[in-house]
Amino acid sequence: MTTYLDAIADAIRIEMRKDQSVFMIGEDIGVYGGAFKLTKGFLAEFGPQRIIDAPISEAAIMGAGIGAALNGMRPIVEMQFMDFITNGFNQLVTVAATTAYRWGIPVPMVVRGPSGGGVGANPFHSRNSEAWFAHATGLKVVCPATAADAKGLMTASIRDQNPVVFFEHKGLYRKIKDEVPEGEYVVPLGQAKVVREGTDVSVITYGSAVHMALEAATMLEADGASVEVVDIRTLVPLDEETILQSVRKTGRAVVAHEAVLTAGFAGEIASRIADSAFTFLDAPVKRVAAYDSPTPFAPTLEKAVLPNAEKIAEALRSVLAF
Amino acid sequence: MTTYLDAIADAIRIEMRKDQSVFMIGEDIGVYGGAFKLTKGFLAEFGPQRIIDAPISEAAIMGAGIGAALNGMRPIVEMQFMDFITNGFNQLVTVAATTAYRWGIPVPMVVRGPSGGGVGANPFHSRNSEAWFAHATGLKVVCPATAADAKGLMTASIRDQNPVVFFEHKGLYRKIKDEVPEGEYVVPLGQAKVVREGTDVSVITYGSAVHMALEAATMLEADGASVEVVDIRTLVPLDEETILQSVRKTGRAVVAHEAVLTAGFAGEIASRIADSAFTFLDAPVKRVAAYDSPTPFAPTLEKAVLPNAEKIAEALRSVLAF
Amino acid sequence: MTNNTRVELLKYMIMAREFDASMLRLYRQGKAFGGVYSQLGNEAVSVGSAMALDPTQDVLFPMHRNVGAHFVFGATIDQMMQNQLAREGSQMRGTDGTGHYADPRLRIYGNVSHLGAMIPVANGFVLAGKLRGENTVALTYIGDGGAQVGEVHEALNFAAVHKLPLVLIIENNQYAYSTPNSQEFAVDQLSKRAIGYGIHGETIDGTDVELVLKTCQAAVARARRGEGPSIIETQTMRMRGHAEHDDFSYVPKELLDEWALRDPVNTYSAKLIADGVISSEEVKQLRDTTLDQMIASIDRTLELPWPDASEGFKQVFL
Amino acid sequence: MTNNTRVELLKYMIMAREFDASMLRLYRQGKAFGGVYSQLGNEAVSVGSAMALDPTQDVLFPMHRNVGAHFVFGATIDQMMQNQLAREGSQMRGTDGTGHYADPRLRIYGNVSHLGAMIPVANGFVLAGKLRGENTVALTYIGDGGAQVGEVHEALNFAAVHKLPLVLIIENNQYAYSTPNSQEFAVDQLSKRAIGYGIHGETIDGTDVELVLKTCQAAVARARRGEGPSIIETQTMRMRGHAEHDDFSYVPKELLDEWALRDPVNTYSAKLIADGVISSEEVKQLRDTTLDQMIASIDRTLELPWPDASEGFKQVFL
Ligand SMILES: Cc1ncc(C[n+]2csc(CCOP(=O)(O)OP(=O)(O)O)c2C)c(N)n1
Ligand SMILES: Cc1ncc(C[n+]2csc(CCOP(=O)(O)OP(=O)(O)O)c2C)c(N)n1
Ligand SMILES: [Mg+2]
Ligand SMILES: [Mg+2]
Repeated sequence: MTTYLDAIADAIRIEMRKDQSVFMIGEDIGVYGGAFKLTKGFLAEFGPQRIIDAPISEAAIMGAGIGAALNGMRPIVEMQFMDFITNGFNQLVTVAATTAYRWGIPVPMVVRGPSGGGVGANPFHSRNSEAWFAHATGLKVVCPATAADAKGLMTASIRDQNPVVFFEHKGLYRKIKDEVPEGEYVVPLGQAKVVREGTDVSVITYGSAVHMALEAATMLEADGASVEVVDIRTLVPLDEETILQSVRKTGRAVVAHEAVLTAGFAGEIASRIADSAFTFLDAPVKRVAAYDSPTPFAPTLEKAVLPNAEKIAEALRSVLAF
Repeated sequence: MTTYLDAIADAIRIEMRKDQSVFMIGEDIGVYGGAFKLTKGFLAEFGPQRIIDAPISEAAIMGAGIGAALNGMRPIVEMQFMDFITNGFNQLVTVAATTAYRWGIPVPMVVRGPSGGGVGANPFHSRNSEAWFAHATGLKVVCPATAADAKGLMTASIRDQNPVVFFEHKGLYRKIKDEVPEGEYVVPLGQAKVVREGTDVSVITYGSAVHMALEAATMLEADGASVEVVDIRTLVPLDEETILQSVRKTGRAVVAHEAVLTAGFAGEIASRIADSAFTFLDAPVKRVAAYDSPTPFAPTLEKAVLPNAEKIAEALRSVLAF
Repeated sequence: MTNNTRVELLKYMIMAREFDASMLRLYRQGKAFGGVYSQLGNEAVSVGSAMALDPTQDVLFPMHRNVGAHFVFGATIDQMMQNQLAREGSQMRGTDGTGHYADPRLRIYGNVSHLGAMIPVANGFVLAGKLRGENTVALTYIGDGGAQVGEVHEALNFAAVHKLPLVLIIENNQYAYSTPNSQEFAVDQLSKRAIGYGIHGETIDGTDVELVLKTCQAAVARARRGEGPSIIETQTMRMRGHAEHDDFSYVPKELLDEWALRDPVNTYSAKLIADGVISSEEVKQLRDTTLDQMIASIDRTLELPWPDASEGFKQVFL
Repeated sequence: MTNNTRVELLKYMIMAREFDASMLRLYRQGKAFGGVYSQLGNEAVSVGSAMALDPTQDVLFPMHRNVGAHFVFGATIDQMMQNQLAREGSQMRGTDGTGHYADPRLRIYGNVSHLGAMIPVANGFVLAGKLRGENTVALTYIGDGGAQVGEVHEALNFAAVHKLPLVLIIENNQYAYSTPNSQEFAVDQLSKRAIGYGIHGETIDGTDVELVLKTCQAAVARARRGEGPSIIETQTMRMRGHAEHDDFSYVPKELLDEWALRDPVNTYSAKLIADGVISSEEVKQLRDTTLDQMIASIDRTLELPWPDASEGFKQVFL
């Protein structure tokens, strides 16, 4: 059993051992081993040429990644918290995302870091911003929910020719442990996974909300309902077919994520269902997401605004009762 | 008959005459009168204290707006092109958007500028990024389609207590002319408008796509179909009720915008329809939007990837044929 | 400098230090909440700089190691404690915590986590004052690490062009999290950045509270006269980890020992005692009283409930 | 400097100028597409700086007024023309135009509209070279206006800390769109920014192509020796509007007259003629031949169709 955090570190370590063009750059990733200790031991193994501690300059760090990728490397750029990606935002959406389209030159870069709430951080250490990057065009967007997927998707992301924004959920880092294949392990980008089979209703979800959905599914068992849970794993590319297959089978869908509701990625999924599985639907497609506010600091408030298993269960019940 | 551009200038001028706390800051808005000449004559009328030319520093400009708003002013911040908002992104989503929630202090600021494509600019002068800000929470988002609405919504935005991101469509600046009420004119934020009544199918849309939708509606007349067009006008706050009323009446919906499809605001609208108007729907909800790519430069390519009246008409026909 | 002022300086530094020590105790007891960022070693900067302002007309944009400045501007211990612990009644109603809070009545505007983000905002605040013919000076801070953020550059240049009344302290405490100065920048003094903006810059000993006060007073006076912004780099040492979870084993022990000799509170107490301004008895008493106040405040604060969940759904818009 | 080099400098400057004049004609005829950004008055900077590089190992990140640098690096007139006019066969297949294109075979990486955005990227390019033990120097540019962008600060500091082989030319052509230097920054020389990063900086006459070349050669040599980045501010005048739609009536006529006397192509032609390196006949011939080449290229390019619409749907991902 490996933690989500160790699984990610493992994937990076394996790729770095294999491929000299892979290197890391970020803040406090060297001596300190990263704010979450994900790169603990990396400096000793790979040296300061490949584990580069940079000044607090997210745009410069992002640009360094892009430029190195243009020059044949495969940089892994760490944002100490994904929230700080807003300081490197222009580099990512303006330069990285458009280069292949315009120049036909690959930008094989992974931008990764801890995102998400539920751990009593604060509004500036808890954002779920994956939808911004899904909407940027030209960026792949990955949100793993399990340790095994985190490893396999990280390997695939490093090997991809395109810029990948890899959202790790900080609440899962040490909470989630599962069986992770040893050695090189690839989960291709763009393949959703049915993580629980069911027949009455589908939850389409990703990231931390996968665990909430699984808990909700267990709750619904008591009601005698059989809930299928689909973890999309990557937002871009999106495996629409697996989503539609599930919904065509169950006829009912709830879409869930931890990010705020409005203009969140649940909207994308729900509309695809409403369009392409319309005739199969026996009930409205419901979304469960965070309340449209910053993620508050105090536990009472944070718990109230974020989604959880109960809220998903409630949506499931309403959809089933329809 | 007033152009869209003049209508916006008019709204700002009137508010500036009335309210000393309103001022403008941006690049080349003074002597030059702005890249699109929207502030032509403003420097002469209001002086350099209220028409402030700033260095090329979108973050500093945005921050200047936020700080001035905290200190009792009502700044209007111009982005020379809305594309450059990516350089002030952190200020907007991290500071402006969260201040009311955390501190309970208003940030009455308007960030405005030309957005959108279709005019042979290039990938960096054509982006439609409204969905990013709708997803940020804490920002109002306005996308007017007509001159009258541009004026009325600008007045409302300037008077609002909250940060408003006001997307002007550069393709409409001089192309669109309509009857604009003289003097002070307010269109409240959060009120959609049925711009064409119809009975068979609804197009829910905003910005430049409103004009495409109206054209498509005329095309559909030939098929004997009666198309209703709803211009939501503001994305945040969203007037869900008017959207749902229309769809409940027609039973069919197409959602259209010029922005790229994936994770665009059409997803938000379509999912709300799929959820709350489910039992009224006689057909899948279709979305028409730009192809998921940067906006290309050459006219042949740009025309191909952007939505237009034909593409909306096609979606309407498919929904009607369902 | 009057004896009164000198005692005040000491008093606020002791408040800052004892508040800090209290947070550390709370952290060890598992009762602190969020990051606990010590300003041990930085008290002279927070206090000396804030004392240079006129709290009736100037404005403070503090950072994460500036609790002393909050106190100078009139924040109460209870207020700080409630915010730190995000309890009911705290200014931010639980939406945020640590030192991020603003209190417009006290002319304090807090910070956000994103380093450097509030400097452009401080500019805007005093720009507004200037437009209205007021003479408000803004005092704000950035670390040796945070000074590398792009927004800091934009803001300093903007302030220089518009001759804004801004005083920026660069708190060079040698480390940015685990990263030493040598990996953050390649110039001997960060205040030299001022040269590139055409503004005033200087580097001073940040452990000497009177020097900090005088240097900031001069900067405030320049700002008030319309001569624009200043950068003051204060040299100190971050005597603890980045936050209390950090054992700072990456900091050489000798470096800490060296700086310990320059402890701003101890050296200033000794100085005031030597100058006959205060007795060592009185210093001890000041410390004890302050500690008692902290303990009482902690007790009161810990008894407060968490803010009601409904607060989470309020005032996204006003 | 050999006579050969001197003639080359002149030749590329004339190419730049005639390309520019051609674009202006096309603009007036309504055949130009997108913004037409003249580099009239800036030829010596583009050409002199690019000539300092070794095009077999170094790399160019040009900006919007650097067509001369493209030519030095081997871009053909047809290539430039096709990109400007976004025709079929152009390198970017119509996805983008103007001077934004990259040609990795020529070691040219283009820019994006967002000013300053490519400087962090240039850093990354040479950082990669450094990691592999190569000795690639990157040359890039920014305007007097663009130098105020936050990313420029982050990139310069980053390059300084990592001692990257980067040469940044700040092309101070007195205006940023309609905004004069005085409203963009408050320091007499933008090269003084270098002081704050602990790197080399100097300001030179940007109308003197040999001075530009020599100054850049020295900067490249420093970079190659591992001594890190340099900032070279070149003083020129933007002799036309921001782009051709702009009548630049905000620029005082006298200022233009003054700078017209320092026209880099004319003064250098005169110098080479005076030095007996080239005859005035030969200069005239060089101009005429270049003009003919431009006209021929325009004719060829305007005959090309627009790129096929299907190109718009390709390679968002590779
Ligand atoms: C833009 C941004 N990047 C990264 C961080 C994470 N972070 C928080 S504090 C810190 C170190 C700050 O060092 P310094 O500026 O020297 O201040 P100090 O803590 O030493 O007082 C870092 C990297 C952040 N808060 N903001
Ligand atoms: C980040 C950003 N903000 C604004 C613009 C719009 N813009 C394009 S060029 C320009 C002026 C540039 O002036 P300068 O940097 O001096 O270069 P010059 O054109 O004078 O050579 C402006 C404001 C931009 N391209 N990028
Ligand atoms: Mg520090
Ligand atoms: Mg210029």
